[in-house]
Amino acid sequence: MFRFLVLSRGLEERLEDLLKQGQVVGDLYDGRGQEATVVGSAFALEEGDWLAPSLREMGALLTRGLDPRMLLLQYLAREGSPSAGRDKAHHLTMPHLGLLGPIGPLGAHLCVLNGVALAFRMRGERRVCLTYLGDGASRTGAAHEGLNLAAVQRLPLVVILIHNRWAFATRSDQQAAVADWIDVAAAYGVPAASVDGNDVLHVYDETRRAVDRARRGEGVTLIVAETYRMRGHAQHDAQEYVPEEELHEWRARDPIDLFERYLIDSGFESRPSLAVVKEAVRRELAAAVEEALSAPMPEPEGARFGTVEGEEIPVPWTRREAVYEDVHQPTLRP
Amino acid sequence: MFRFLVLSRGLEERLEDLLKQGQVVGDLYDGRGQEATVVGSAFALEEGDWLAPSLREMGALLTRGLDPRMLLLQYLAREGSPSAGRDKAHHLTMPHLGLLGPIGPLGAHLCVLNGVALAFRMRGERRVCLTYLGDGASRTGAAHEGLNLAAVQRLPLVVILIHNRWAFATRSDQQAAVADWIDVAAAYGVPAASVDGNDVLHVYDETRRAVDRARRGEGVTLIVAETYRMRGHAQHDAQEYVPEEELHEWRARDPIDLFERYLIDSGFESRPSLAVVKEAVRRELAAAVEEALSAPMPEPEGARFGTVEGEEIPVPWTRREAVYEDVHQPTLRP
Amino acid sequence: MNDSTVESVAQNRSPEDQEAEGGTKETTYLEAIREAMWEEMTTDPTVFLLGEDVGTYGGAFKITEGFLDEFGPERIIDTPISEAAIVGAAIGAAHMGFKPIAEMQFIDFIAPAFDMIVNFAAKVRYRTGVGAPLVIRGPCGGGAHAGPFHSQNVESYFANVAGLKMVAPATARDAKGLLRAAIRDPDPVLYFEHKYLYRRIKEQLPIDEEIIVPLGSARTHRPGSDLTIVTYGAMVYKADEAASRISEEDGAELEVVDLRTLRPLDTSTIVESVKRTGRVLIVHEAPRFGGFAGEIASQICEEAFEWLDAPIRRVTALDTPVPFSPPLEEYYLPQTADIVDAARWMLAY
Amino acid sequence: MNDSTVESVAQNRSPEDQEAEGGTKETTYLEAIREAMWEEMTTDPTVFLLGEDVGTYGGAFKITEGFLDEFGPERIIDTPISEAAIVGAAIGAAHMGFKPIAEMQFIDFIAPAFDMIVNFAAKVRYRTGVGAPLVIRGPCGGGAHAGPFHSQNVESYFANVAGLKMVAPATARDAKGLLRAAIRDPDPVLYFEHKYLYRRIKEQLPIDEEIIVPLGSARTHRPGSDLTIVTYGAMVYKADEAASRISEEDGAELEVVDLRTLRPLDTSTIVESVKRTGRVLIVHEAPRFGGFAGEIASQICEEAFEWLDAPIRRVTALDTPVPFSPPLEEYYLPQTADIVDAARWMLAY
Ligand SMILES: Cc1ncc(C[n+]2csc(CCOP(=O)(O)OP(=O)(O)O)c2C)c(N)n1
Ligand SMILES: Cc1ncc(C[n+]2csc(CCOP(=O)(O)OP(=O)(O)O)c2C)c(N)n1
Ligand SMILES: [Mg+2]
Ligand SMILES: [Mg+2]
Repeated sequence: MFRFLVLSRGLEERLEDLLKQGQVVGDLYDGRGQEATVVGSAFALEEGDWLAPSLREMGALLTRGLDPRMLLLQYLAREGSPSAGRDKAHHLTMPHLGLLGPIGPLGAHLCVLNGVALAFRMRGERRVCLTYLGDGASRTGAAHEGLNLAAVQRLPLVVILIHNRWAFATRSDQQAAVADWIDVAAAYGVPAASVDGNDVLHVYDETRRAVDRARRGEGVTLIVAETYRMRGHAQHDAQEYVPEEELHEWRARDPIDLFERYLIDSGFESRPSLAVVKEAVRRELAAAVEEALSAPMPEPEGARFGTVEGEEIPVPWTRREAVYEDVHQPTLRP
Repeated sequence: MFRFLVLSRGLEERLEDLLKQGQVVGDLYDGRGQEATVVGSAFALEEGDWLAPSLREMGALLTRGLDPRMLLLQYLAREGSPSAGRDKAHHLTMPHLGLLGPIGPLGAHLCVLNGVALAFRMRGERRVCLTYLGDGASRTGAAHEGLNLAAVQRLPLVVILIHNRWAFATRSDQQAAVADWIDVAAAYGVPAASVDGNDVLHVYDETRRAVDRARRGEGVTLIVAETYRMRGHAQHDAQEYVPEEELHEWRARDPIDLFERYLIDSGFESRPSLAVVKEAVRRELAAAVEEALSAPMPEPEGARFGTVEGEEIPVPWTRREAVYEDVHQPTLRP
Repeated sequence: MNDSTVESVAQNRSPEDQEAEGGTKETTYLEAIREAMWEEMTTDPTVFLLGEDVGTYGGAFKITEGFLDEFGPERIIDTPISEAAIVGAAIGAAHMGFKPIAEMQFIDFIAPAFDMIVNFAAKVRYRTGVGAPLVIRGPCGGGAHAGPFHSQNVESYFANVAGLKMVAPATARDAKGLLRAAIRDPDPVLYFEHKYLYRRIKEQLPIDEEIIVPLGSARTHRPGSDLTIVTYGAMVYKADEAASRISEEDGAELEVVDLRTLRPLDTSTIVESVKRTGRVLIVHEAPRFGGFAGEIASQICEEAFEWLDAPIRRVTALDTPVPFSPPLEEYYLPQTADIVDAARWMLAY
Repeated sequence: MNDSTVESVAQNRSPEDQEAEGGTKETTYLEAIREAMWEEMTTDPTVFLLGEDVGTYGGAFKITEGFLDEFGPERIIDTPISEAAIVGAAIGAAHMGFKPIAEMQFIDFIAPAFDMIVNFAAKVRYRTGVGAPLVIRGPCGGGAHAGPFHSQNVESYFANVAGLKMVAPATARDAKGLLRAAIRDPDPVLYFEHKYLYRRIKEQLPIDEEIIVPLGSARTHRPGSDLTIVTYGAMVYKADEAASRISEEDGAELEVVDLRTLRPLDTSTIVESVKRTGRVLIVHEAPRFGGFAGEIASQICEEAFEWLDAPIRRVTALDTPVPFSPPLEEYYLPQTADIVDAARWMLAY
């Protein structure tokens, strides 16, 4: 668990560097500060379960076994990435890892994950689905419809509502008028729990309970993780709208520091043993970054990937070898 | 109030007859059994307030002053109807009556009514909006987004959630897993109340409180009206799926009978005085039906009403007088 | 077009019908849809259905009456009023190897699921390599005096969206065969069933033969040499009627091509026909501006320009919502007389 | 097309710019949008803005930075992530005489509001006689390596929907003038601003003149006699670049028509141009199949068939989602070389 926390943090740090070097394509939505929420919850799943991230759950993907090298290739938009450069970031669906990729429009992934849960049930498999929903994303119509359908169908689903205080530059109290985000659950008639989202063990325990419940066929649980988005919405966002004291307070509750202290204080680990983990992660990431940087960009023609099975996307007529000779050929009446 | 109950019931009875005679165009979604909910709530509004029905709130429209003759013309799809035959039933927006028409897809009207409420606020007017949402309609993404935006913005809005046990042939417990529909309110952080939807005074009192609150600028209230859909989803639906005992139970609680008994028992009215009201309504409706039946159907060219201001929808080229002479004219190169 | 015409046109339509060796059965368009689902569900346990009121009630048009009893609530799922959630769940189950059929009570209600279809279902194979073999079906079309929200034709909303297939059967045989093919298809298929045809179209369909109509191939509904009408859905019958009238009154023979599948489009059948006739009229029930005819016309321009002896022209509905009142709706919809007049105009050109 | 080309094309583009009597100011496309809203909000108290992060943050692209301070939270409304509710509220306020501007953070997120736009906003005047003067605006288009969900061109989803207007400015002058006209328009207008142009287009715009560009009129971006390119949005610059190259290298003059408004379409400008040049190439950034070019081609067929000396052809993006990685996206998008080659093909025809 500690390893995944550190790995997630480290990978996002590397990505920030790579963005500054112009290597990361597009933008970067990072989840630093929320690692305990996503690692702790993903850790509660078992093999064969499925997980769907929303937009900044790097740690959950790593915990589910996604190779950081794959993520690096995704962010650098390289040929060998899971989507071969056709999509970005965590937008990847990998059935062998039980990962369902979200799409840009928020909330939709929850509806789709319901279908995975339905499939489990139709097959008589006792497997569980877990997904994340931002405080902002929970306001979409899709999230509402999805959560409600799951509740009515008593699907084996655990929803982690990440109350990280912000949705881009909009405060969560401008997203919903609820006094406590746990109230959301009432509208769907599902059990709910609040957890300290910066306490990885607390998150794990509560998620585990919900996962077990789902596995027993008792339906959906909503868990509200109280945490904080420590970085801007994306790298371009200097989050000037965030009060410094708030950041300060939450910085003091850094989830990795907290867990490290806990491990040491409780005698489970020693400072040196944790340093070994950190160093191993550092090295692993350094190697992965190097590898990713040397990976080729996709061939332009990779854009011609079929949108339906077996489809041949034709080369545009203006780019065919024979375009000039073609003149008068294809269209002149004999 | 009694008059509107009886008027609504009578109008829907007439419409059923007219449907059987092949005079009502399309289908008929009727609200018999729910008159107390819609009349009692609409009665709590004042002039200048706005109201938006969902799909079977005839009594509310009448209470707000819509002429039953207009409704008859709408259902018969006649020329003189408010939409001149271009749309049907309660799909009508009439600013002078403060009526906002819904559209076919459920839930959307709530979002639009929010805009009316926003307008009141921007103008500094202390006016109130009231709308209805079926138990089924509340499950749409639009209803969720709309209710949430209204709550966050503390708009002057009252939402009557009509828990009538059915959405078409789907039981309300298959629509949502809530034990009590009042729980829906929690997710939006708005105050809520449950009312006996067949008790017109109870509905009126609670709505009045909510309207006053909204008028004072204290935001949204959700009122769950517990009632029952006494007829099929539409006239074509014989509602064989509805348990006879349930209908029986609710029939014993007919909202008009209940109110009539109350008025008599409490001494406010006498049986003869109420009979006079009923007779007046019967006559009014008989005259209105006759009038409506003699109203002309729209001219076919009425279909060419502009979709944007000042638009001239052209006569199709195949229907122009000159279509044959036109040949070789418009397209031959000079 | 009156009902009896529609029926007689349909009955005489397909030479295949007469050929069937075993027995035949009179089958309505609606029954054909029902049978396609029933048969696929019977033979393939991964096929299931979800939508509003599809179970207990058997669907707003009673197409799935009896399905709940036969297949149980795990495979016939009555959902809340949540089209986005319905389509979403279908996508997820499709990822897992199931073949969901998502019913829209009216196809107009596909609009709240637009994001889910266009951004999730259509793009997922391209983005991730993982397909989504689902069918979204529902009643489309006008003529039933159902007003602006229960009469629409929605194909153009999706015409520009790669990753989707779109089907619009006109006959009972195609309704059945295309739905079976759509269910088996490895990608998302939008299946537009025309409510006006549900009970008006009756055909003798063979009982023993497994009817499957592959997606992507048009059907020459009626051969002709003087002008090609390209159309689909309920308009096939109006085109046919117009062709009969022109044949009788003018002695010219119109070819009627029923597209059946809109995406992928069977360009070669269209182009082959146009090259033979030199004239092409496109007819659809949706409004004109931005309608599906545009794509057809563009492709004909690109591939058969030199063969055109007259401008490509369109007969379509008005550029307005579908009005409610019968006289208005009749004016709004393209009518047989419009097709006759358009054809005459083109033949005289 | 590299950035410096875009800029120089833009700067030399408009003779109107040079004519301005008073002072001028260098204005980016983005600033033009900002100014249009600022000026309309200043002069008309019924104009207000709602959307995600438009207030405190000033919008994802900082277009409305400072608006919250100036106009207050009643008129600059930060909403939850609820596109349907945003558009819905705009419709309701519009009914009441306000002129709302609903911002989609990216135009791709118009999809969850599809029902609200197509079924409510577009149909309400026809159904009820009550109009809805609102603007829905947001950044569209590719070239920014933003992947499949932040790069789309969505005009075709709405092309068949009567009751909507659609605008896609290419220049800063038009960005400003069309937005002002859109805000004043009595009906719903979808305003597609191309994010690739936001900061790359800079023009000298007059300071004193009130720039208003009426909806529904195309602009001849570049006159020519040998072939007409009909296009809009960012493609105007690629078309212009291609025209320059053909002029230099082949000595032929291409006319570039920038549609500016897609619905209602300025057919007469297109037809007039095509009748002069006899050849027409349609260029758009959206995918080919079912794209907006279809409508344009159909109308040209109908109105200028006899004047065509070559088939109408299209240069468009691939029929796929917008891929993320730069080499893929570049391959996906129509490029200047494609336009050059297409034009040469047509000129040689
Ligand atoms: C439907 C939709 N609208 C708008 C956006 C743009 N957007 C991307 S992330 C974001 C904020 C998300 O907030 P939240 O769900 O709380 O997640 P967090 O950023 O806190 O992780 C917004 C508005 C989007 N992706 N989808
Ligand atoms: C988005 C959408 N989906 C489906 C329908 C079809 N439909 C019309 S009414 C109805 C049931 C409505 O139930 P409820 O909201 O509870 O209202 P009630 O019928 O009980 O008055 C359905 C499914 C619709 N109108 N809109
Ligand atoms: Mg958040
Ligand atoms: Mg109900």
